[in-house]
Amino acid sequence: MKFAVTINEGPYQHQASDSAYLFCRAALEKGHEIRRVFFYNDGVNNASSLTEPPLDDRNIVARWSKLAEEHKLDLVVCVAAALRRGIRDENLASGFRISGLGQLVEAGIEADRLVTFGD
Amino acid sequence: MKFAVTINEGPYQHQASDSAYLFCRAALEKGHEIRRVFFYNDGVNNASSLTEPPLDDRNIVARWSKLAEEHKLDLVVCVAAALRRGIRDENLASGFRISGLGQLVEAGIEADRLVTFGD
Amino acid sequence: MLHIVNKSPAERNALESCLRVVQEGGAILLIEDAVYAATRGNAAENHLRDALSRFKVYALTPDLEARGMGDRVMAGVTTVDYGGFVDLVAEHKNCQSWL
Amino acid sequence: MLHIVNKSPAERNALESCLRVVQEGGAILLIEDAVYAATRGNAAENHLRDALSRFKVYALTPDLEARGMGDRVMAGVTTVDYGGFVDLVAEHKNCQSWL
Amino acid sequence: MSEGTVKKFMFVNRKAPYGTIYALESLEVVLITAAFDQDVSLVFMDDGIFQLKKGQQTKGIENKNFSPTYRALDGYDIEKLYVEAEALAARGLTEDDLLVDVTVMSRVELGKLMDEMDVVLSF
Amino acid sequence: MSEGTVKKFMFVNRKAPYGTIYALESLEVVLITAAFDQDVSLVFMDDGIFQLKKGQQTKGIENKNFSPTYRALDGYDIEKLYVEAEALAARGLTEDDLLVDVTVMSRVELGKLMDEMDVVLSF
Repeated sequence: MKFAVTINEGPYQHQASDSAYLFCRAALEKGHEIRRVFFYNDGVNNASSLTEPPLDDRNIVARWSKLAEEHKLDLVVCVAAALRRGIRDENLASGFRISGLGQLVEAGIEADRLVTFGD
Repeated sequence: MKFAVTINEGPYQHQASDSAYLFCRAALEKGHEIRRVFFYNDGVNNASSLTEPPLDDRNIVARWSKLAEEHKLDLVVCVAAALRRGIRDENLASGFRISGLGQLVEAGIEADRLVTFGD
Repeated sequence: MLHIVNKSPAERNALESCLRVVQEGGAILLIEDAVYAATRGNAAENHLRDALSRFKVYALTPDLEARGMGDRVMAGVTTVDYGGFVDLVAEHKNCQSWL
Repeated sequence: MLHIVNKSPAERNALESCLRVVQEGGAILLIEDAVYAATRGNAAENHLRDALSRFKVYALTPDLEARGMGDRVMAGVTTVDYGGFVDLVAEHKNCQSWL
Repeated sequence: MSEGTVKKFMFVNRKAPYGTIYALESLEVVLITAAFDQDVSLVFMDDGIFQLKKGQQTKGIENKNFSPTYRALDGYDIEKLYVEAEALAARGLTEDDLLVDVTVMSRVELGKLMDEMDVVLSF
Repeated sequence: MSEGTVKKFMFVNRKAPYGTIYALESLEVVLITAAFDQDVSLVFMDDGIFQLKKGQQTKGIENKNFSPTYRALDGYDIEKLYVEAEALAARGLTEDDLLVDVTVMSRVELGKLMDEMDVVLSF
C-alpha cells in the first residue's frame, strides 16, 4: 500500500517527528511504500543540517537522511514554511528537498493513506 | 525595575515570541530595564538569521535584532538547546549571542521579575 | 502573585489548574488564547465568574481585539494593554506562567 | 475510519472531541501522551470504558512502556506496536489525527 | 499520474487563530488543494470556530489579520464550510457572529461526513 | 553582582515526559540553578507527576530515558520535591509509584508555597 506522511512539528520539542519516523520504518519493513514525507509548519526544522544533539541522544535529522537514502524516500520541505523559519538550501540536510505545498496535496491524491503527525 | 524574560517557543508557530516582544517594548517605554531575554527550548529558533517571512508579515527575528540594537538588550540563546535545533554562530542573527543555561539562572537572580512566554 | 494564563479554557487545563492554586490577594492575567475565557457565553464563564468574586482578573486588550472579542468581555474583568501587563508584573512580588 | 489521538486527556480536549465524533465501526488509536487515557485509575477511565463498548480502542505499546505504564492498561484496550499501527492505518479506509 | 483524480479532502480546524499558526497554514493548504481541483470540505470544530469570528483586528498584536481570506474562499469554489453546532453554543456564538455563510451541523453529522472522506487533514 | 544572593526558585512541572521535551529541559535548568547555590523547589502538578513514574523504558521509542536523573537530584542537594495530591489521585497513582521520595501536598498548600517564591519557572 502507498502511504504518505505529514509532520507538523520540529525535532526534539515534540514527539511528532519520532513517531512519524518509527511509523515510516515499520511501514517499510512491512513492504509498504512511503510515497512522500512532507514537512510543514515547524516540521521544516527537521531538515536543518546544523543540528547537533548530545551524543547520548538520538540524531533525528541524520536518522531521516539515512532512512531516505536507504529507501529512496522523498522528503519534501514546504518552501513557504521553511523560509519563515530559516530553512534554506544552505542549511538543508541531505535527502531533503524544498518544494511547494502542492507536493502535499499531490501526496494526498496519489497515496492510499495520508497520516499526520503533530502537536 | 529590572525585568528578565524567557521565551520557550520558536517564531510564527506560537504567539509566545510576539507577546514577549510587545511586553519588552512596553516595559522599555515605561522606563524599565530588560536585564536579559533568554531563548530556551524551541525559543532558540527566534535567533535564526535565515528566516525570511512573507513581505506582508512581521519579521520576528529582525524585530528582536532591532530592539536589541536600540536598547542594548542582551539576547541570549541557550547553547545546548540551540545545538539540538541547528542554531549556531553561522546562522545567528545580529544582536543575539549563544551562551549557557547559567545565563538564565543569573537573570533570575539579578532581575526583580522573570516572565516566561511559551506554549 | 500574578498568574499568567495563555491557553483557551476549552482546549487545555491550564486555567482550571491555575484557578485551583491561586491564593487570596492573587491576580490572574489572561493573554493570547486564554482571553476567550473572559468572554460572555463561553463554557468556562461560570468558572471565571466564581473566580472574580475572589481574585482580580485581567485580560489583554490587543489579544481580545485580534480575536474579534473586544466587545464581549464579561463584567468584572479588567482589560489592560501591554503597558498594563508590565504594570501588573511590576506590582506583584512574583509571577507564574501556566504554560 | 481510524482516529489517532496523541494528547493526554487531562491536559487537552482532543480525546473528548474525538469520542463525540467517532461513528459505529470506527476505531481509536492512542499514541504518545494519549496512552495515559488507556491506563487504570486515570480520570478519563469511565469515559474510555464507555467508548470501549462502542468502538475498538488501541494503545501503542512503545509509548506505554516509555511512560512506565505498560502494566496498567485497562481491560478491553488492545495494545499494538508500530507494525500494528501501520496495519490499523492500512485496514481503515481513512484516518484523522486529533492534533 | 494524479491527472484527473478527484478525492474528497476534509480540513478539520480545531484551533483558535493567532495563538498558534495552524489556522493560517491550514488555510494555505486549503487554497492549494482547491487549485488541484479536488473536492474540498472545511470543518470548524471546538476552538476552530473562532477562526471565523467577525471583527478581528490584529493591529494591537502587530500580526497579519488573515480572516478576510475566509471570505475569498468562495472565489476558489470552496463552498463546503461546516461548523459544529455544539461548539458555537459552548462559546456563546451564533451564525451571525461568523464572517461567512456556513452549514451548521451536529458533531454526529460531522462524524458521518468525516467517515466519507478520502483524505482528512488536521493541523 | 549576584555573588552571595540566594533566591527561592520554584520549577513547576505540569507536563508528561516524552510527548514533549519540556520535562527534560526543565530538569537541566534545575541542575544549573542548584549549581548556582540557589534555594530550589520542584513541584509536580497535573500530568507533571508522570515524570516521576517508576519503570520508564524508552527503548521502543528510541529516545533517552532521563528519569534516573530525578534519583540523582539528592546528590545536588535538591531535596524539596512536592507532588500534588489531587493529581496523583486523578491518575490512579500513589507515592509508591514514584521514583523518588516526595512531599505530597494539596493544591492549596502548593499555592501558598508558590506565593512565597522569588522566581517561578514553568516550561
